[in-house]
Amino acid sequence: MDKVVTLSEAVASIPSGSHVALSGFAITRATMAFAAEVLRQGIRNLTVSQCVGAMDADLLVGGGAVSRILYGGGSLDRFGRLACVNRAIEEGSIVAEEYSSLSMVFRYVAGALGLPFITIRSLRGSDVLKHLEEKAPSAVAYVDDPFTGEKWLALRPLNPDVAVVQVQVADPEGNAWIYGPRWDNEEQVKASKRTIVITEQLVPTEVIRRDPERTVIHGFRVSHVVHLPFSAHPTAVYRVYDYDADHIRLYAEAAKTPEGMRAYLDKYVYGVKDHWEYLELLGGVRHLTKLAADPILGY
Amino acid sequence: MDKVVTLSEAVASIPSGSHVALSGFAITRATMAFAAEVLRQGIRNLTVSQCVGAMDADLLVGGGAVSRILYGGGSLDRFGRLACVNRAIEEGSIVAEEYSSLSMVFRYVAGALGLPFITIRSLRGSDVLKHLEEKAPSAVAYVDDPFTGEKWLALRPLNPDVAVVQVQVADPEGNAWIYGPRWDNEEQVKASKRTIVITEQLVPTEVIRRDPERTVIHGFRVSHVVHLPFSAHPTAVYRVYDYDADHIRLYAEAAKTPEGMRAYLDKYVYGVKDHWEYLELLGGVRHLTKLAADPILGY
Amino acid sequence: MGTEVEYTPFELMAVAGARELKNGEIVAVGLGLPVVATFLAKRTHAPDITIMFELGVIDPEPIHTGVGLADPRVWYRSKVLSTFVDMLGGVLHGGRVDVGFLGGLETDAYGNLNTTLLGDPKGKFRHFVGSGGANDIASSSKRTIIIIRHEERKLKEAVSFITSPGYIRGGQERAQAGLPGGPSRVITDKAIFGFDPESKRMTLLSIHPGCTLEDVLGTMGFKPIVPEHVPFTEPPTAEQVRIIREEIDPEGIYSG
Amino acid sequence: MGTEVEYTPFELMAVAGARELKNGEIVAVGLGLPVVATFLAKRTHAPDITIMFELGVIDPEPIHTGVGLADPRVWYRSKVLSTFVDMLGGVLHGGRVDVGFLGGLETDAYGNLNTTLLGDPKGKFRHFVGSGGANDIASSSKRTIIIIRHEERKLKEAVSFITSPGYIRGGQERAQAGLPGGPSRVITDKAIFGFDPESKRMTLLSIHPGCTLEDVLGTMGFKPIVPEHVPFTEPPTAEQVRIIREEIDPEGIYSG
Repeated sequence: MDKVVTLSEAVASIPSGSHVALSGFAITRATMAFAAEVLRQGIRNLTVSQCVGAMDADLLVGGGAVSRILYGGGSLDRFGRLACVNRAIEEGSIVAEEYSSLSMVFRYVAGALGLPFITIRSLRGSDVLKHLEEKAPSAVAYVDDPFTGEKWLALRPLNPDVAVVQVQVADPEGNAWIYGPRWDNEEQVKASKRTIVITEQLVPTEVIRRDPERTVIHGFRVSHVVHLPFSAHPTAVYRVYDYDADHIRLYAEAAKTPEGMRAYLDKYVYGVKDHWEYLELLGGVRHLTKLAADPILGY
Repeated sequence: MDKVVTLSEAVASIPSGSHVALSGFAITRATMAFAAEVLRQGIRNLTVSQCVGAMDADLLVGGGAVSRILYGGGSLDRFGRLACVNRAIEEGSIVAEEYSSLSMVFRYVAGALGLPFITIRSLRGSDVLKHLEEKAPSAVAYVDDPFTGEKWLALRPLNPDVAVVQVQVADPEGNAWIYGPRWDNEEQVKASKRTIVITEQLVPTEVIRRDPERTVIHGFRVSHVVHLPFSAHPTAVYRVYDYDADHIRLYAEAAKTPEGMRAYLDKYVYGVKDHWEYLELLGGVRHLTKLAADPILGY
Repeated sequence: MGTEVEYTPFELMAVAGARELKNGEIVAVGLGLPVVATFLAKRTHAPDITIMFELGVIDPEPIHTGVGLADPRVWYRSKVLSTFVDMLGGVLHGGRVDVGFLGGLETDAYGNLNTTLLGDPKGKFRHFVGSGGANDIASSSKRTIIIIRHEERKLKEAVSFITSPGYIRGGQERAQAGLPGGPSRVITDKAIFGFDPESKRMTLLSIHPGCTLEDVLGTMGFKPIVPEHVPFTEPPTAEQVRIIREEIDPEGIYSG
Repeated sequence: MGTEVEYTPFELMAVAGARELKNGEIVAVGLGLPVVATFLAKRTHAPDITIMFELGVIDPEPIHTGVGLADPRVWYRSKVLSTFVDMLGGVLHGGRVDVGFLGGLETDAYGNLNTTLLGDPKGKFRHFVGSGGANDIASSSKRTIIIIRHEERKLKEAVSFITSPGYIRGGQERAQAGLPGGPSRVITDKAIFGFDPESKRMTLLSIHPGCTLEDVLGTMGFKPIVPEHVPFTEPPTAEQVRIIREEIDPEGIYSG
């Protein structure tokens, strides 16, 4: 079944108020074109989740589309902090449920495997847990190990409405490959009610059948496939392109103040009609060619 | 670290009474050369586990090396039943803890992830569960979901002493690739205290580094690497060789009676010094060449 | 009426099974006739079915008939090759499987399946295959279809061992055990059965062309519910038979 | 005594960290100096160390310095590229990690680490990075090594937010929370600390060459336990400094 649509069509399938799991990790495979289109379509009141907060979440929060974030902390690595997320937390304009990477992914695992809850050693003795017990009391509980009687922390399964995942290779059904580490992306997809795949390269299903051990997203879980080159820009896509260090620096500087962020959004999100115009604004093919990954290094 | 040893050295590391998880599934990637060497070395009183019983378990039971089997049922597919396992269960000469495929693999998952227990929907309302409650009361229990109060079946984690896994490709450290479906093998390895890798092809670590997304067994979990071609014969190894249908038929016929099985063991296990002699007894290179997999079909 | 189509009983069973599948459904399949039925559905009215084998296989396109799920012939041209946890955990236990398609040694008036043993579990018995993924599939699929030969020893009032639960002893017992779904159809070489919505007892739905009510009831180990009017099962079309014979099971291993 | 070796404070910290690692150990590493220390150990006395990054990376051999764990530069020539569940679940929570190697905004007298916020969590605060895998690593590793700059605002009696637990408020509190292990060392640019076996309070173990006891204590926010005799930290060798400068961090990003 051919599920290939435009980014705009895929984004339009997401109602305001949805819970969206995003595939980014700091400055890599972040759903940047998706986030920009969400802002342009005026979708609001989203819950966003990911194990490690990335630039996609920061852009969405900076554009005012998010009311709740579930994440394990995050940054733009050495480029800076997630300034919009941090500011929103400090001002109390979003609710932040903060986890550790494993406790987030274990919630996805429980959601993926149909487990009623999952036990974990992490969080105990920490203020992260105290915080969760206040902000998300329905997400954590205690359970006795029926074999030893020992008391364990239990986490509630997480089932986002939609996972949005940047991949390197997908077919029109949504069967997809991810090169490099996959962090929480497989579990996000399995836990979510449906998935939107945004792919750098669209291939016939015949290609998928030639190396099926690589297929980490099953087509039947996917509702929309978007074929959109450089859709994670300015973040990196391993083996396809490197992060755009200059643009991330420009963003990190802008995001430090609400005014700077507004100017960034006006120029790079609202100032363009779509992702193609954004790429031209960056400098088009000439600029993007500089980012192409070295085939041996992968960056 | 180079962990390459002979099959005989690897098998000698396993004391009688150990719990061994085996990688076979019916007639594919069964640890046949390993099982034969266990019998030749006179190792006894093993506990054997695998999600779907395979020819390796049947040979070990037929040779009297097993006192307990944990499995989800099994067969030689259309070639016949696991005659030695079935006979031993019917006679009561081994203890059989019988599960379903998922309940076995969930026990490995809990063991792999360090969970104190794992909940499951399977087994409820079945005689499989009644059976387990009698034969393995310490493996199953009930727990209340702390979020909803619903009662769930809980399984105890499984941590075998050693996983023995037939793979297509491994390096001297034990980093390994498995082509084709991997059924429970990844979870067996992660749940076990250590792993013995038996590989059709031994490659430099440099090869592993060129496609690290394929590495499903981490070198640090591996204690011994055995490089032994046709070590799953007569079962299949996807992309390397097909099953030897004539030999499996011969085995299935022999295994139907204790006398037949004794004759089989005397000829093919005790009648040869090692795996190389076994391969010659089969007809050597000339015979094995006929089994080589077609590179497109994989069998 | 058009030309009479010739078919074997197994071909009719496969066609009847295929008709139960809707396009877009996710189907967990055991080996044998269920595979023939599912591939037939996918090549005819339901091209967007997803076919899943428990050991880690999605949507293969085999060109040779395999001896079982472990046979690499069955994995040819798959879209996914992965693991038990991925298939039985993430897909099945995660609640995504619409149809579980199973065979067995015995089934009974409440659609319980036995693949484990015949005889007295506490005394003398013969041990067979066991569960594999069958118990899991019967427990977590949204509905289950059973394909079994129509013989007295295979269709019993109560199976000697419940490997894979149907409605257990009927009524609300399955739901009380915490299980969703349950068997929707039992397809034999003489008839198709459903289940009474209240008692959950097996109910005759249609009789295959060429069989009589007496044939059906006289070769069963229990009495199903029999409604006043029982229609004949729709026979296979020439095209369905051709696809089974030429494309899916050319060696006639399962449907010959 | 041989030739005097010149080194930066960060190089000394990396060398001191490397010395804590034994050959064959499995090390979960956060970014920055812990990476430099671990790669140094692997290239010198501990070649069989396994290096694990939480996002799904084992034993990379980078040739360019990355900006963080998400930077593909850091994954170059890995042996495994997989997932959080594989690394933090199967390796770490499964009990296989010998050493967790962490940095932070603040640590305290009981080795608790804060990477979340500064200020009053219920009032005015500045939010920073949060946990990532740090809480998990601190909770499940057999022991933890902390690397942090020696400043009064970074070494406090009690951190303002426990992101990653050390010994919590000391004594048996960590064990009572159900956590194994705990911090074994805190390495700063002035000294190395351990923890008192009973009270679990930070204890001065050695002072770096060129520093005095007053330097160390005068620039901390709390008073550690100070034994009667405190030796000097062993300085880096010329070869260790060469490997850091030429092979591991040629751009001097972490250790310059």
